[in-house]
Amino acid sequence: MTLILTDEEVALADSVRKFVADRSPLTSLRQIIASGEPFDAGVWKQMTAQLGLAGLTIPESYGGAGAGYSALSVALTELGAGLVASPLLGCLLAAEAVLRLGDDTAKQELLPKIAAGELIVTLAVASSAGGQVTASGAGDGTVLTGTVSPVLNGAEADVLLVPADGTDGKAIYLVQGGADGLARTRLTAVDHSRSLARITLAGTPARALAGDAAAALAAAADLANLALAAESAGAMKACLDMTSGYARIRVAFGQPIGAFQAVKHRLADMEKSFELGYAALRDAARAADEKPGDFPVAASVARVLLASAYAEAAVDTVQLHGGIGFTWEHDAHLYYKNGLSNKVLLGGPGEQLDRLADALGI
Amino acid sequence: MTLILTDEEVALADSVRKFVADRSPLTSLRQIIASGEPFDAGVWKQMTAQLGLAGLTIPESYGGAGAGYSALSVALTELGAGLVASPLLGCLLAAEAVLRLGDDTAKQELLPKIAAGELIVTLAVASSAGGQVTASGAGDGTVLTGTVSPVLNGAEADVLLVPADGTDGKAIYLVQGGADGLARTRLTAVDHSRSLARITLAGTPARALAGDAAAALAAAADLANLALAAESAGAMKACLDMTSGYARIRVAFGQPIGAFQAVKHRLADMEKSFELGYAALRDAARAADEKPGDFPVAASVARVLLASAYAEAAVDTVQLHGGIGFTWEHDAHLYYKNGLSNKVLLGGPGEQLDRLADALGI
Amino acid sequence: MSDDFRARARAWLAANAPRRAAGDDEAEAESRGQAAVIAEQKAFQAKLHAAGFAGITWPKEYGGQGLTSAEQIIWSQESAGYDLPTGVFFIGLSMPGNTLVELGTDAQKRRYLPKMLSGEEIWCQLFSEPGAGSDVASLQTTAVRDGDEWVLNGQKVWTSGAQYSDFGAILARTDPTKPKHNGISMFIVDMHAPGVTVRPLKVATGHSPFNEVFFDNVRLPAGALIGEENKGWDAAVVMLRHERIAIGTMGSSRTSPLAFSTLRDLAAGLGRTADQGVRRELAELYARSRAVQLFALLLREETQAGRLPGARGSVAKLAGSDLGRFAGNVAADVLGDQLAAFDTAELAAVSTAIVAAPGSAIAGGTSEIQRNIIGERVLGLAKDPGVDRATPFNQLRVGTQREQ
Amino acid sequence: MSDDFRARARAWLAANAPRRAAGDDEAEAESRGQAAVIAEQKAFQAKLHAAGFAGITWPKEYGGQGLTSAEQIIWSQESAGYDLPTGVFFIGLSMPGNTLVELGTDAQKRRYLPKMLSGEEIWCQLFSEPGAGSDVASLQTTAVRDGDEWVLNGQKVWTSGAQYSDFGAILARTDPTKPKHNGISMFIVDMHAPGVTVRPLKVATGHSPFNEVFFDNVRLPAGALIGEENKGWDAAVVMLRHERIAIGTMGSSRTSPLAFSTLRDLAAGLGRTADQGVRRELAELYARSRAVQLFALLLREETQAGRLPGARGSVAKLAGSDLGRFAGNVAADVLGDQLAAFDTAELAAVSTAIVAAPGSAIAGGTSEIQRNIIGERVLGLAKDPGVDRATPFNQLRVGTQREQ
Repeated sequence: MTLILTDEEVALADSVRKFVADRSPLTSLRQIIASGEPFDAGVWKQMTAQLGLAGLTIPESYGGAGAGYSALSVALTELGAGLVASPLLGCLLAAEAVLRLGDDTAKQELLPKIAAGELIVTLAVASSAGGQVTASGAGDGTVLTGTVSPVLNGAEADVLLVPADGTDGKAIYLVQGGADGLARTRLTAVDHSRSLARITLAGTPARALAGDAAAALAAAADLANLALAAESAGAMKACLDMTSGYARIRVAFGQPIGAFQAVKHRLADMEKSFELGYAALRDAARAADEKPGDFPVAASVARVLLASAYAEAAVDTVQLHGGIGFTWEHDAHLYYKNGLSNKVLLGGPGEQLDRLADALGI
Repeated sequence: MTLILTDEEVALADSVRKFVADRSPLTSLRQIIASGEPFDAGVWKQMTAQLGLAGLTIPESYGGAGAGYSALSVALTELGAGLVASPLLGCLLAAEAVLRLGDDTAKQELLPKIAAGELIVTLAVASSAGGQVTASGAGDGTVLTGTVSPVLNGAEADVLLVPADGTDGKAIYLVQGGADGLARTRLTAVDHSRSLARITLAGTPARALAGDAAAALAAAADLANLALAAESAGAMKACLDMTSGYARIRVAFGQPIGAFQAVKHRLADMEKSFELGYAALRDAARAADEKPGDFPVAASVARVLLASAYAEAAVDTVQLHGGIGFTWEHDAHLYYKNGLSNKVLLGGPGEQLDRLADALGI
Repeated sequence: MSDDFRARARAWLAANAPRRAAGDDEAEAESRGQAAVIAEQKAFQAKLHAAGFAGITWPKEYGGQGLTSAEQIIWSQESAGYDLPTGVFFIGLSMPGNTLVELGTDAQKRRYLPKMLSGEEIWCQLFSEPGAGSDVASLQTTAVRDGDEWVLNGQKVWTSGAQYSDFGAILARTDPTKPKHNGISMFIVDMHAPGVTVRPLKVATGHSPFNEVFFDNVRLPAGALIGEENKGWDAAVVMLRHERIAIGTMGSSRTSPLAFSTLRDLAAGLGRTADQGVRRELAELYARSRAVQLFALLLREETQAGRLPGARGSVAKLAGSDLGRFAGNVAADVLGDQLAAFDTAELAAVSTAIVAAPGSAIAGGTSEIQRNIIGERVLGLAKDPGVDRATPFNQLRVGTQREQ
Repeated sequence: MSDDFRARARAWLAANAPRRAAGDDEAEAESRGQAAVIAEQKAFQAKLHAAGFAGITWPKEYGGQGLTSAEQIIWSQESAGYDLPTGVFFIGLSMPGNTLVELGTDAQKRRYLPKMLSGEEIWCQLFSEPGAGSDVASLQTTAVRDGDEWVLNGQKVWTSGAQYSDFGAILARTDPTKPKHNGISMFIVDMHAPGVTVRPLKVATGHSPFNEVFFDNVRLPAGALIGEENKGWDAAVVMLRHERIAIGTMGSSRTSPLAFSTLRDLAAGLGRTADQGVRRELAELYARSRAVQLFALLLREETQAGRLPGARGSVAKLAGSDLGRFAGNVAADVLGDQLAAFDTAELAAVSTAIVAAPGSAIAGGTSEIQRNIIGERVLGLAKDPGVDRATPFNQLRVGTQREQ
């Protein structure tokens, strides 16, 4: 197990980076903001059909590439650097849950279409403050009642996988996007690149999926940590590059501002935090593929470090650009808001540290 | 209620500062370290008999000065700046507990002698990790069993006030320093200016004091917060002055090192933290005298801020002096160790914040 | 005399002024329309002036009350509990106004000061430029002599109130062959003059609380110079001193969405205050916020006792900015993923406040500049090794230009 | 060839070398006596050399093995699990030794290298001075020519191992009229020569892991110059490069008292791990420690793949120092008042480690210097505005002198 990228991973990173630069530069995020659309459907089609990003971790037998988690983290790092708006994260978590549940019908029904980009599926999970759902009835009469918020792409998803407490304990239920009694309210997201919604279920018909729900949700949470760590690493590197670049050319008091230790040392600390977080990310990505037993701790470590480091780096990016960095036209605020969102999504720093402490047996 | 010092308080500060410079400069702390004595008995005699510092908050009717808590905090700030080793803090807490208990016999017996410096009394309290004591028997047959560690001047105290759980709940018990079954082990203290001990009681005869033990212990804890905040403020200012002074005269790369923003900005942050903490200290000191209902929160705020700020400032003092600051002969390590100890004594940052959260009704 | 003034002030305020409330000036302007807000404020300022509470320390011949700083302090104390609708005059009175009192010609003072006080004319301040930032003195706007007049060209930025101002105090370079501090002059510019273009500047929050202002061959008449030619930096220092005093004594009129009590209530509503970490973070936020308030109070007490805060005002500004950043982190921790997306006004306000927080560490002198001021003027440390104070401005690299 | 070397190394280590353990070199030297430790290490180094594992990449004619960096890497990998008793040779071999291999004359290499490798002679490095600190090139020790020889006067500080070293590599000023970098030379100095005084330097922990060394008219013979006269700074750069590589690849042989596992066990023993805040702090300590280890591993992998870490080694050093400070804060939080005073060896070790922690942010280049290196050499930022690189040394202010 090595931390450095393989040649294939370097090639994948290059092709995703090129795709982002060509098809989804930051100007297109501004178009998405202006249009009010959750993401660019054409870009999503290419990300899935052409680059196969939604199927990287789905086995070939279900139409995916079976390329593994390290490849996925490499792709997500590049997507994160470009703040690419898409329903990828929701789809990844849903696919992971389905894979771990092992419900054959659901696998056949959902995985090939997720991989192909034909179906947007999301996993309706949030922190405990985000509501809860209970199940009642049985068989075809099963219905769900409750609220979950915020849910990744909850307003656009064709299918939602909703964890709920029933009489037999927790299970994951499949709910169609157009089901009766399902209300989906798109919320104002801090991060312009995420579409998030509150979903409210009132006697909504649902189908229970077979399998160990707790294990599936834990696996999805680990993958969320890896994915958010990867996206944050890419975005943090973009902040570091943008700010270092500015510090090299912006002059004040007769010096490039990077000559001043207030700027130089802040950037050096940013570089340090990035390098440490990136090393932890690589370790988590490799563990996911090669040492699954180490994955929960490694993914937690990567997420905890990178979520904080990126959020700090993004504030510093605004600060070190000075006034221009605080304008709407500058990209700094796009990263700042993304950093804030990445830090709290699916559980903030405290909850992440609790999870890590549990995993470490403290 | 004003935060700025009165003329009387300025005069008190001047006289204590002069006393410290004349009678207890840092060289005398080094003599104490070398001798192994807990403090300089001559200095303690002058602090009590001459300056009346042990009786500042003891009413005149019990031989004190009845000068109040703001005056006390002013004096402690100067003693803290000079890292004066003495049993003052233990005596203050013991006197506070006795005053709040209101046990007339104990007041008559202890307070005049504490004020006069004739009796060293301490309050044997520590965090929950420091052990516990139970009481059994009744009347003259009352005995204590258990451990408390670390106890301020526990090895030297003539009398110890020991909180213990008995059949009727918690009470404070008076134990003579030479009592049967009392073992006192002086410990290695991080801070060279404090003498701390483990006390072990094995069927040790004790006398229960009348009064509300919980209220008395809470009052002592509030006073401890004020006292440690005051000492920390003084010591932090000493660090700030010492380090700024060095940054003005030490030259590197052709500049006084204070010209470098890495040094200048660290010192500016230290100045900021000091000013904020000092304002909070003044507020707590005034509240103790004039708005006792606000005192617990105000004292907590001052302690929480100054304990952390001073500990950080002391590390920065070592760091900004470079190699010389890490030598034994330089005074920086004396403050560093004092800062570490002040931060954790009688409960570390987490416990202090819990206490504040409780007081704020969060 | 003072007691009499206090009684008068107290009575007038009770009868005429609204009490403090929570809210947001920006939101108010957006909902009610800016014109309505300005009309109301002009009317209130006129009433305030007529009652004898505007320009308390300014000379009577220029519309002031001719009183002392003792009455000024009394006014501040008595009005502290009110939310006076005079926001659009704040900059003009405290900065260009006070500077004109100190440096203006008799003609300038007679022409401009009375109408500032009576609410007839609104002023703005035009210092910042895209290429200058923290290094204010490297500004590139030029004023070229043409007979008795000057011709102004260039761009200013971060100008509050430019869109409704009648006049502005502007810094422009009048001699580019001198070192940067020595070739600057300060002028009065008519914001309605031909060639002045004001454009709203949208910031990270999506609001536009500032403007960019463009000057294209704007003619400045003979009497427009404030102070001496090429001594504009001295005038700027005077104005920045008044700015620091104004900001330092301003106080906040509304409760911040990042205040301890707001976040505690939100956290409790989400069932998050059972979390020990959340409790500790909120407690620390309380402690830090309280200290910032107490330090401001201490500075005011010292000022009243005759000890001027001087550069320690920078400590207050730095502490406020740092507190904003800390509070934003606490908000993220205590609200968790409920902060990622929302549809309530309370959470929207928290989110906007977090996004706005870095602005306070930039505007009015960045935190880096404040730390330099504290290091040099409070602690007596050496100045940064500067290499540009003696270089002729036209040989200096500025902003992001590769070459001048 | 490589596989053969690996097999030989593995077998020899298994038969001859002790395994890693917890503990503290300082404490070991104090309990067993320094002479005993040195004798044992000299014997082990001799055995190591005889077996063909000392000086792996050094030329055969100077006592080395004449192999490549491939074998060196294999040796590092195979010996990683052992605690080789060769500590007293670490500085000499990695710094003066490697520098002599690169810059020494044939005569110097024949005289000194074989006895370094065989454990007969111990070396130290003499760069730091009380007045120089981070600005190493402002050193004031002088070497004045006297015929073919030089006369050395001055003081060095922070010299590890000076008390048992036979030789040292020293920097001294040979031309004070040149700018500071251009008037320095590097010499070999016999630590037993008349006029050399070594004094232990007691640090904050109460231990004396370093020395001060005084030179009073010490005569350096003709062959003592390393490299060229007045080109000593170039030689120093070579040696500092070797130092960074040595420190970067060193790894720690013992478990730190501030390590996650140590603090967790102590906290659990005190019943403190029920506290949610303590749990979170320990978890964060684990995360940060793990990242520091992983980054070192990543750098090693990159090096093995042919990508040299360069100045990113400074990231590793900075991260390690920062971790030490963070771990000290965690220790204070999780141990609470039990850290204020103690009588157990475990708590004493934690306390000593906390007191020692700032040392790692100073020794071997302060964290401030590391941040400058990272900013300038990794991120390509402009150098600090320096004014002293062209000034003749004897016109420069140095240390805490008011005037030169």
